[in-house]
Amino acid sequence: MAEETFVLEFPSSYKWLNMIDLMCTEITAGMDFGRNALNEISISVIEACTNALEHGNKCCPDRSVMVVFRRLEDRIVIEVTDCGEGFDFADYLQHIPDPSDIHKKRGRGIFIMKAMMDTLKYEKVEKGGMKVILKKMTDRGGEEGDE
Amino acid sequence: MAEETFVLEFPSSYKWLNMIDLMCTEITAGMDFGRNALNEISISVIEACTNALEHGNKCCPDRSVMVVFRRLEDRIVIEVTDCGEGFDFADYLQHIPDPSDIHKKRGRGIFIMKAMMDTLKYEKVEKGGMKVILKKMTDRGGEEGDE
Amino acid sequence: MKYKVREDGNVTIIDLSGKLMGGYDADVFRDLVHELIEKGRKKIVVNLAGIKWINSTGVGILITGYTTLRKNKGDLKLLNVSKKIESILYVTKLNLIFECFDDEHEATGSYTRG
Amino acid sequence: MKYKVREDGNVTIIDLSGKLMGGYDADVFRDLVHELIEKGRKKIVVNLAGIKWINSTGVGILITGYTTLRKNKGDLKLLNVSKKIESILYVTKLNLIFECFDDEHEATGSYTRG
Ligand SMILES: Nc1ncnc2c1ncn2[C@@H]1O[C@H](COP(=O)(O)OP(=O)(O)O)[C@@H](O)[C@H]1O
Ligand SMILES: Nc1ncnc2c1ncn2[C@@H]1O[C@H](COP(=O)(O)OP(=O)(O)O)[C@@H](O)[C@H]1O
Repeated sequence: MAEETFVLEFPSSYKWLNMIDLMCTEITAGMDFGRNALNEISISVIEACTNALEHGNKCCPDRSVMVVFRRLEDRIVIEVTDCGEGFDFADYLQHIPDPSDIHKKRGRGIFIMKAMMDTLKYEKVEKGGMKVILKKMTDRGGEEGDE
Repeated sequence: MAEETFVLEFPSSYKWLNMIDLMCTEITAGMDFGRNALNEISISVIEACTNALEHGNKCCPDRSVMVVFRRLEDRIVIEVTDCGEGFDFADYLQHIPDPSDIHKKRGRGIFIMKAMMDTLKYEKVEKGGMKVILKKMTDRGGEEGDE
Repeated sequence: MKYKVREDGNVTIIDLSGKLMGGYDADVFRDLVHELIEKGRKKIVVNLAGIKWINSTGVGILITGYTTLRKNKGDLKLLNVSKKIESILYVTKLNLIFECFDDEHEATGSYTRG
Repeated sequence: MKYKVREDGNVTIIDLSGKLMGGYDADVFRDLVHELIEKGRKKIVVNLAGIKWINSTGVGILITGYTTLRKNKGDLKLLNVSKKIESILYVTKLNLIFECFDDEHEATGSYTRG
């Protein structure tokens, strides 16, 4: 089976995150993922979309978040793009704060995505915003040939 | 509240229709539609997508169907675009076959959309495919100012 | 679409589940109806309780089953029609064709009474 | 997020429902915790059974409630943690902080025993 691609654009409001969750569940259904892995994908997509609409698009309802799902035999790849200013991800990824620090209200999203997915990558898009690329191999897909 | 726009592209397979249904339900939730109207919108979107993937894209999985939802205060507008050859909709719309004819297996989709939505319009898109535009006014929106 | 076939006296109940729509489902349902007719089981109740959803093509599958059975002196009645299916039947006026029931005993009973 | 507050002896149960995430929910939950502390009700069980979903910000809301209560000699324990929430707590090691229960009596009982 070739790649199956899904594109979704939605306005920057928290209230649509449930829809992303439902969509993610439908797309990953039937893939070679266990129940835990499916949860991890869905949690990560929500974290990525939350960051995109919140930090990227500043919750501005006429800016939209774009999510691309690429469903392949051996993996799922998810790209979430916003139209914000971007941030210094290289620096951040090197110094991700301790997520178990109980005095921090926030700052666990990127850590969670990194822990739950096989690959987490950031890119700056031409128009200025961020694109985060998440990848997870299926149980059959194994760990090989990444990056 | 301004217009909220959602775009979805998905591969031409029946198995994704349930996802469209869920998405449609999430988007129309909280609008001024009764339970019947919500059902009618969801049925019509499914009919439009079925035609797009089946007659338009000939179920070819690397052709995608594009669905745009425009959520406004007083109405929902849904556009479904395929990349097929199109058809003679003007002629068809003038001679829609009797849907109660029990000897017909098929041919009820367009009738249903027309009966359930306030407006049904077809357009040919540049690249060749069809775009069907469905509109339904909310209970508050009333019937005025159509077309 | 998935199905299970049960018998209640001389009435046959087909429990459908999943999605009922064109293509493959049409062939499966047609073959099933023909098989039942050959076995002489022509009093059919189609239970739609497990149908997650249906489109106009799915309704077409049911109407084709109906006409086949009627030609063979049988009948096809519907059980547990959801609001969505009901509104498709209603606008297409196929509600005037199908006998619909909410209760299985009433559905099967309608055959023995008839 | 919606909530209901119930009392079982000197333990207060907060039934949360809907979506637990940043912004508004954080303010609502913080105010609720402060209100309960002022009333002297510092033994809290947060029932997450009705939470449709949560993200890392939602977990942050709970941890802020926890630290506030601990500073005030109270505690916050979790009831009915779904698999999804559990895996967020697990990767962030916050499972080591929160006491989690599947049974309401055990959750409230853990306070009277302690
Ligand atoms: N799409 C984005 N655009 C701009 N900044 C971002 C984006 N995603 C993450 N960030 C920055 O990275 C920080 C850490 O993100 P994260 O770990 O998800 O925690 P949180 O969102 O709770 O702050 C954010 O506070 C923000 O400054
Ligand atoms: N998007 C489309 N592209 C090409 N042809 C179409 C499209 N939509 C509808 N049609 C044509 O219109 C006919 C009637 O459609 P419809 O009323 O939905 O019934 P059915 O799909 O069951 O045939 C179809 O059989 C097809 O020939």
